[in-house]
Amino acid sequence: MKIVTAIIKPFKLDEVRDALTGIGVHGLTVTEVKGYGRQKGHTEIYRGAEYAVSFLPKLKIEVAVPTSQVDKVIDAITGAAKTGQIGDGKIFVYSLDHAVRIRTGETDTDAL
Amino acid sequence: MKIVTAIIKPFKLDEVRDALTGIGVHGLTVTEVKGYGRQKGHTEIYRGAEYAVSFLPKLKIEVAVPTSQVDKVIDAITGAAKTGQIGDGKIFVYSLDHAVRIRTGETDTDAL
Amino acid sequence: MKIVTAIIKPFKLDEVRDALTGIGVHGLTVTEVKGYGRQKGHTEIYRGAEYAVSFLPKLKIEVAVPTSQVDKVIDAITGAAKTGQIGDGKIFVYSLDHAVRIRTGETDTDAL
Amino acid sequence: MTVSMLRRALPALAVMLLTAGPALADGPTVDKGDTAWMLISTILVLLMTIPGLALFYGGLVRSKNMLSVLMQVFYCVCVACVLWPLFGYSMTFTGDNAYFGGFSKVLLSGVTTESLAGTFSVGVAIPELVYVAFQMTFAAITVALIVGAFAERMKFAAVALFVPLWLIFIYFPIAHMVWYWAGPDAVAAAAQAVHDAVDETAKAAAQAKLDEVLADSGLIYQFGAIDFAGGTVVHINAGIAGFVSCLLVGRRIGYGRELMSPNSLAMTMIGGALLWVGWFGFNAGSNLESNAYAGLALMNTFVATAAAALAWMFVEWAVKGKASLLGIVTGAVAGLVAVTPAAGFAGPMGSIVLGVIAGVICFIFCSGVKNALGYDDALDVFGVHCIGGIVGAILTGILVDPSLGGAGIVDYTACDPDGVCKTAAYDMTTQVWAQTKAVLVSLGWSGFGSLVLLKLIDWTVGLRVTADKEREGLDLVDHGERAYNL
Amino acid sequence: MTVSMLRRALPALAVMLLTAGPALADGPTVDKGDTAWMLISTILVLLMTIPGLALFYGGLVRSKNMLSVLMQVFYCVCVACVLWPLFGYSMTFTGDNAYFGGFSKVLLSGVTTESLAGTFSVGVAIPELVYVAFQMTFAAITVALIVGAFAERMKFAAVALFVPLWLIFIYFPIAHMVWYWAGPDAVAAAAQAVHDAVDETAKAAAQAKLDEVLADSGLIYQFGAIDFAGGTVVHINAGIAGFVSCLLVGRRIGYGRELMSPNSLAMTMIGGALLWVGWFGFNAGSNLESNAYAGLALMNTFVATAAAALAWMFVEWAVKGKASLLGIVTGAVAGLVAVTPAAGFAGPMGSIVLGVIAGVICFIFCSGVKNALGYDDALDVFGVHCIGGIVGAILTGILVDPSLGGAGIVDYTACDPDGVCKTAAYDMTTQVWAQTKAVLVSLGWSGFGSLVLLKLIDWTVGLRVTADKEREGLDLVDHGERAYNL
Amino acid sequence: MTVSMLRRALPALAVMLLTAGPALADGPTVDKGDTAWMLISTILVLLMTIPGLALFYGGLVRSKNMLSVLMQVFYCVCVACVLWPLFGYSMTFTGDNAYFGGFSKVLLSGVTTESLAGTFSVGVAIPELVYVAFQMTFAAITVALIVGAFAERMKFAAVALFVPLWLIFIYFPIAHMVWYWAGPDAVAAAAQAVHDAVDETAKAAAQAKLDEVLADSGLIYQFGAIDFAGGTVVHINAGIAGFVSCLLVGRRIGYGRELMSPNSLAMTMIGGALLWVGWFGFNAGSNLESNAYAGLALMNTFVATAAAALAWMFVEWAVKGKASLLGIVTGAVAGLVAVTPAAGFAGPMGSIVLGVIAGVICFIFCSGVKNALGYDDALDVFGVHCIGGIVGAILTGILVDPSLGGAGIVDYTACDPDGVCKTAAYDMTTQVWAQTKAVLVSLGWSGFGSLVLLKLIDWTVGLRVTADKEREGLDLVDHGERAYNL
Ligand SMILES: Nc1ncnc2c1ncn2[C@@H]1O[C@H](COP(=O)(O)OP(=O)(O)O)[C@@H](O)[C@H]1O
Ligand SMILES: Nc1ncnc2c1ncn2[C@@H]1O[C@H](COP(=O)(O)OP(=O)(O)O)[C@@H](O)[C@H]1O
Ligand SMILES: Nc1ncnc2c1ncn2[C@@H]1O[C@H](COP(=O)(O)OP(=O)(O)O)[C@@H](O)[C@H]1O
Repeated sequence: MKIVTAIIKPFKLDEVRDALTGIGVHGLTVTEVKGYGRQKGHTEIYRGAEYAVSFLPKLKIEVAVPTSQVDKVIDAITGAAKTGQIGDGKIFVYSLDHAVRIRTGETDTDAL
Repeated sequence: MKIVTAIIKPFKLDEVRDALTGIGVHGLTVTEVKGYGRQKGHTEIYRGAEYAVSFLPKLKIEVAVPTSQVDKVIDAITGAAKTGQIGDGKIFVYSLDHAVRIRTGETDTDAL
Repeated sequence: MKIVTAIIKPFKLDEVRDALTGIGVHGLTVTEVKGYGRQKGHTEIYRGAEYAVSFLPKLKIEVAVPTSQVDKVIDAITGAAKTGQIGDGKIFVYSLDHAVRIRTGETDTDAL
Repeated sequence: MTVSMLRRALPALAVMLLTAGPALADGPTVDKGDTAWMLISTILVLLMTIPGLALFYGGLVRSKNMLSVLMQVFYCVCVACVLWPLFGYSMTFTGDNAYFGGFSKVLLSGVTTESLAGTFSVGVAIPELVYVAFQMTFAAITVALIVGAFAERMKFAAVALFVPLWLIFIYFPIAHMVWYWAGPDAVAAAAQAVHDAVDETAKAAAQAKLDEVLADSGLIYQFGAIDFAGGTVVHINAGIAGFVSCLLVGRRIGYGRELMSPNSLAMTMIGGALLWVGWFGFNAGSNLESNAYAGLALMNTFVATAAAALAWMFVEWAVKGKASLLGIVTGAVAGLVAVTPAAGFAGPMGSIVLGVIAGVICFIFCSGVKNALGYDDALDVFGVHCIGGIVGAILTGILVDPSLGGAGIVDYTACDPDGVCKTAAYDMTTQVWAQTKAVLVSLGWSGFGSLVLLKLIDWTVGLRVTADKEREGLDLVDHGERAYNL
Repeated sequence: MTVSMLRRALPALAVMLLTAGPALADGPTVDKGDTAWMLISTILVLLMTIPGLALFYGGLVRSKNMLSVLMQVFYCVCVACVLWPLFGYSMTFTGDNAYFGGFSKVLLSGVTTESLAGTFSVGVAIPELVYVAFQMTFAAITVALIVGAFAERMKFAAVALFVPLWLIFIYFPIAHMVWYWAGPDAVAAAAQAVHDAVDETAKAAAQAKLDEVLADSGLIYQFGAIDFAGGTVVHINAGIAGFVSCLLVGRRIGYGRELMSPNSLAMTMIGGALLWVGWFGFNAGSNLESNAYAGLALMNTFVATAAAALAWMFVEWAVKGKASLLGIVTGAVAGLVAVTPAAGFAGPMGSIVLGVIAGVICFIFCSGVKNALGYDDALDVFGVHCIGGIVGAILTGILVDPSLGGAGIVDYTACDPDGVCKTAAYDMTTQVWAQTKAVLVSLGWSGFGSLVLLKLIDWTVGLRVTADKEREGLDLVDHGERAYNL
Repeated sequence: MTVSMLRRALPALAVMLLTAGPALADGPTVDKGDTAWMLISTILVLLMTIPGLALFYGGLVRSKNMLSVLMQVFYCVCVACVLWPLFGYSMTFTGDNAYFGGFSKVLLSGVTTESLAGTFSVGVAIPELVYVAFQMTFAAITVALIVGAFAERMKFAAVALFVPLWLIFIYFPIAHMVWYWAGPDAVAAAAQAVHDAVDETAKAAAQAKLDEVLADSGLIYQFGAIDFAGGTVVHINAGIAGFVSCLLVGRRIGYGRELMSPNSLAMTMIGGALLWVGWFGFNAGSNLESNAYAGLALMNTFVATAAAALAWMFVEWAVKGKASLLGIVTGAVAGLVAVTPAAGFAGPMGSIVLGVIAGVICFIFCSGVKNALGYDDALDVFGVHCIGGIVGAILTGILVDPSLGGAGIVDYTACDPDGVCKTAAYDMTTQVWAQTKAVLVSLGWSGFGSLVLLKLIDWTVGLRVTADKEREGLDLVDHGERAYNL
């Protein structure tokens, strides 16, 4: 099993979710994060104080899937999250040793 | 070493924490996340606009432990977080290559 | 490739970011988390209700880097995030199987 | 009851008076300054309720229940503002018997732009419509106060039923008992007639008439109890109803174990401050006239509140090690509650003392007694409003004493033909006993009545949401909304 | 137009009157109670706009656009408060023709601490400066209402241009058409002169003069339409402008697909409550005097609002399965809008009926019609203000009927020398038709005028931000700030 | 000092006057309209402080310090409301010498529902209790203003000590110096006596008496400086104290390097709007009467504020590229500050000019000068209140000029027996110099006095929390609470 983690632009969430359910992935977990990268931030001005804010709001999506599905998932996310502009984000894939569904105690791919 | 990650229902946090300290785990990190899965969401209505909200508030708990403790940790979390109803969440286990305690520079299991 | 994850004190973010850009790391992702560990929490009192709060605000920093850079990154984070007091946090290192830049489709180290 | 007449009550329409001295001969006068003051006082009491009370309460619950509290308070206001003109005003402020009013002004019949309501000065009136609106806001805030006790777990359907029922069976009767009387002009005119009577027979007839006028009043009024702006009717009344309801609905899941953090103490502070601001309409507006007594009530409402706030703050600092914002604000509200019955009766120095006492006692109740007894009065309706109200009611009986800087009690049976009245003789024991009886009757009626109403609702629609729903939060479950999307 | 004179309009300076009965002989009187009431009413209308309206609107948008809405409302207030004394007051409240005013009071020339403005009672005036300020706040809130329609996507530069232009070309003329007339003292004096004329020639001359005085008024005023506090001028006017603007600027990206969650319904509730609180200044203040009619307007503004709020709430509960806070608050605002033209004309029972009708109709528009037609009126400016305003305007023509408990319409051509005037004969068809014409003229002028202004702005600076900027949010893009850092 | 008498000061009790013309012969008159206006003005100043100022400030700090700011402002109000009746009123408004008052009214002795306070019109008074309360709110907000300068780092224990000390040693004396005088009735009666004196001896005696009456006033009052509502006493006074305190307590950790994002600009906007709303009580209330001059102050407070807000906004837009909400709101506050001394003296057009100047100058101070000098005046108490106050104080001396549309200065030594007084001759140089001296004395006394008090506190309990605690935030460290749990 693998965990596919994607950092995406927040307004792309619904499209990515739809793409994933389209390929049969019915579970995922989303975290609000701030990203720092090539994408330029903005400037905030509060009276005299001016600051360049370089952390931008992003969403992190985590999907646990059987290894066999990883490529399909990557394609689905890439397809849905891409705008072609700097800051579209990254996908990171890790190995997952073990998974458990708390409710039932089912493990590994049964738990996803 | 392993990292045990659990997605749980928010109101179960205190019980899970107590279960973990009960088996001698004294460190963990919690993140507020939104989960999408089998558990049905709710509908929000704002004047004319009606939306089915399918992302539900969950907590993600991360615990780094020596590999030997993984099963005890899984049991503790499962025991404490289970309500038996859909949406109780998942546990994911990853391998951890390396750990460092910033304060002291201690590494690996000493760092946990 | 590896993912270096660090749990740090929130006010150390800017220093850590600067240390990382100093060694040529130009991308990272930050999440607000709550940490439970040795560091003592505080007590909140609301009229008659008194509670010991043991979860403290922390930031989680995730940096994906080529394996060769891991030690430099750990040193940079440790150097910048250390105050020498309990609660400075931890660094966890995982293996990363795969990385993709959504915008371009570049993979692995090219994607970082 | 030949005893003192009280400043706080609804005088009957003064136009009925045709005899009496110059102040009354031509009917009462209406001053536009009084009208302006009463218009704005009415508006201030609304401000005090929404957004004031709503925020004071709303900020204290967990974010998942924030909107339910705001909603319930808003709903209380709307229900009161519809029931009041339909029949509430009539049931409260027309004569019938000592326990509840009549139906002669149902649908505001007879209340026009011409009709007047008396004040507490002989021969001075305000437009009755303004009086109706002013009193309406009191009904609204009183029922809204109760909401804090059963917050975070009562079904909205149950609340929706409870609010109108409580107004009808508890509030209207109690307000009638405390505030209904014939009014200064009627009393003064009847007393004047006794004085003017030329022979024995006439005197006896006039005396009988005077006794009748005096008897045309509510039960608690007849005790001789004084209550400037509603310590009994509003605070003790709502406070005990809250207490009963939190016992019946039961404790919140996790109460005492989980941290139930206020979602926004900033909102609570806004609410607390607006309560203070609006309370001037409540207290100084209860004078019904824009004169120095309104100024006295204003001043007392400033100083008692500030003193109670500081008292709570310093005691908390000493006892708990930290002075909290919630503490200073709650102390201020305790002071406001306590000074409500005393506002136009005590002197400013007496009010400072009153504030300090109320701040300390309410602190003890909310921090100590409540935990010891283990009831879950979520937002301290009992500890602040009922206890603060009782402290205020009893101490008002003492602080009104002119020898303690109090204003004394007007005796409307002893007015000269110009409408200037004497102050009644004051006896502390008598007065404190009258106050105590008023407290006991309110506690009994409202406590028992609320119990019956809640039991009825429990048997029909049920009081409480299921545990699952309580965990999810009332906002989503009952109202389909979330408070914050930041 | 020998027909009825209306309570709501600017009387000319009464000092010009030297003939007539006692009420007028010495010039009008100024009562400090009236002045106090109008000072506070003016302040209340500001409160209603900022923070009231700003929060009501601001809480409903997504958090990334929160500040832009607050900013736009604040900006509207500031622009109105500068343009009004410079020339707005003159353009609205001096005579010229039936469509727009003149320039004789530009830079407030002639408006001093000595000059007076008449009320709706013969011989009663208030300081003109207070009247100027009171009316200024009406201009401010009206233009601010429009902001809700194009929220979350209009460029600030476009808003910055639109606001002054709309005030100049739409608001000042419409306010002139509805509210400008010669005033009660002028009309009463001219009518008295007709009555006093000794021979035929004198009578004819006096009659000609009276006709001239009556003709010195705005177009809609001449229709005989009544509008106590600005249903036409404020709500229909702003509502249709909002409708046009949301069509022109187009739908928000994601409208209908994405959940655009209100960032804080708590803020919306604060705003809604402050709208209610401040609206008393608007409605009861529009009486210009602190008397029983202000009390009537106060009472109506309470009961219609409460009734509309409950109506919306219960209908929503029945139809959607849940009673929402946003629903009850929006219902309250719908009630406030609808009772605005009726406030001093309807009776309290009529106002309850009016509230229920307005609550239900506005619910249907906001929940049904809007979705069916698919326009993106972001904060329901059209559904609440335009529709509610139309319901109120038409029903005012019915509820003013004395036989329905209404106050009737004063006929200033039939006043006795003491300034007491008769009520005009009432005919429902005539009145409803007059109301309808007023509605149509407002819809036409404001709808068409707004279209032209917005097109002009679109061709010059452009109306809408780019898609990228809209996604990032106006707060950062236009103002460089973020609403929350919690 | 035979020069002009000023509108703004406490007149002594008018009952002492037994000689003089009709206006004075029977003692002063009390109008219920005036009383109503002053009651509500007092309430408005409280609204302006809590929640107004508290939110304006609170929204601007980081969320970890939000409650500490709210708490400090609330605490200031409570302390002022207890000290004022105890001895503050006496120390400010009884005669003793030119620098500080006496103790004859300690514990409000002699202040009853019978006692009166004069206004600025000969023969017109209000209940003294209302005056006491009104002035009390001024003490409360002034000391609360300082809090913004040392926000986010001062120990609460230090604040708790500083507030009462500053009131006693700085505020009461300065308020005495600026506002204490014998009152219009005393001056007019003494001048009348000079006029009525039949022979040389009598005239000399009467003149001596008049000189004595005129000399019975505070130092700055004797300069002939004018200050309608407290530009000097409130804003310059608090502003310079803030400046000194931010220098002494030092910069916040990370100041200039880290982004210290306002936790909620929405709260700041609510606060700013409520400041505006409440400021009418402050400025127009300072007229003490409900008449056309209150209307003038109302109007000026609208237009100067709006003009300053727009000035700041457009300058910021031009200079920084974006028009921010914080900018327009801060500009509005700068306008409010600047128009405070001018409110009843300038004309509306003059006030617009004043607003524009104040908006631009304060922008330069807050955006440029502060950064250049590097002091950490966290919430710009100095840049807005002290600088805005100085701009207003000086320009008031110019804009009062009747030839510039100003109201002129009343000369109470030249009143006719009906109480109508002449306007004093106006000389710009004299007046501006008087204003300048007033500014300098305030800056000196408050600046130096605050320095001494803060040093004393630093040596005893210490001014500043430790670095660790500052990082954790004052809310948890000092108050044991968190602002938000959303
Ligand atoms: N080395 C990295 N480790 C972790 N997260 C990264 C890294 N580089 C970029 N990111 C995340 O990806 C987001 C997008 O990266 P950015 O460089 O702005 O654009 P792009 O994805 O188009 O190359 C960043 O905001 C950050 O959250
Ligand atoms: N494939 C997955 N990858 C990551 N997270 C998942 C996945 N499936 C479920 N989750 C998380 O687990 C939570 C619970 O899952 P759900 O299907 O609702 O119920 P259950 O755990 O009872 O099967 C979800 O809300 C989501 O946060
Ligand atoms: N076993 C663990 N697994 C995951 N996170 C941990 C673990 N132990 C500690 N942490 C995280 O590290 C933070 C700091 O740990 P703590 O024990 O307080 O101090 P220190 O890092 O100085 O040992 C905690 O707040 C928590 O977020």
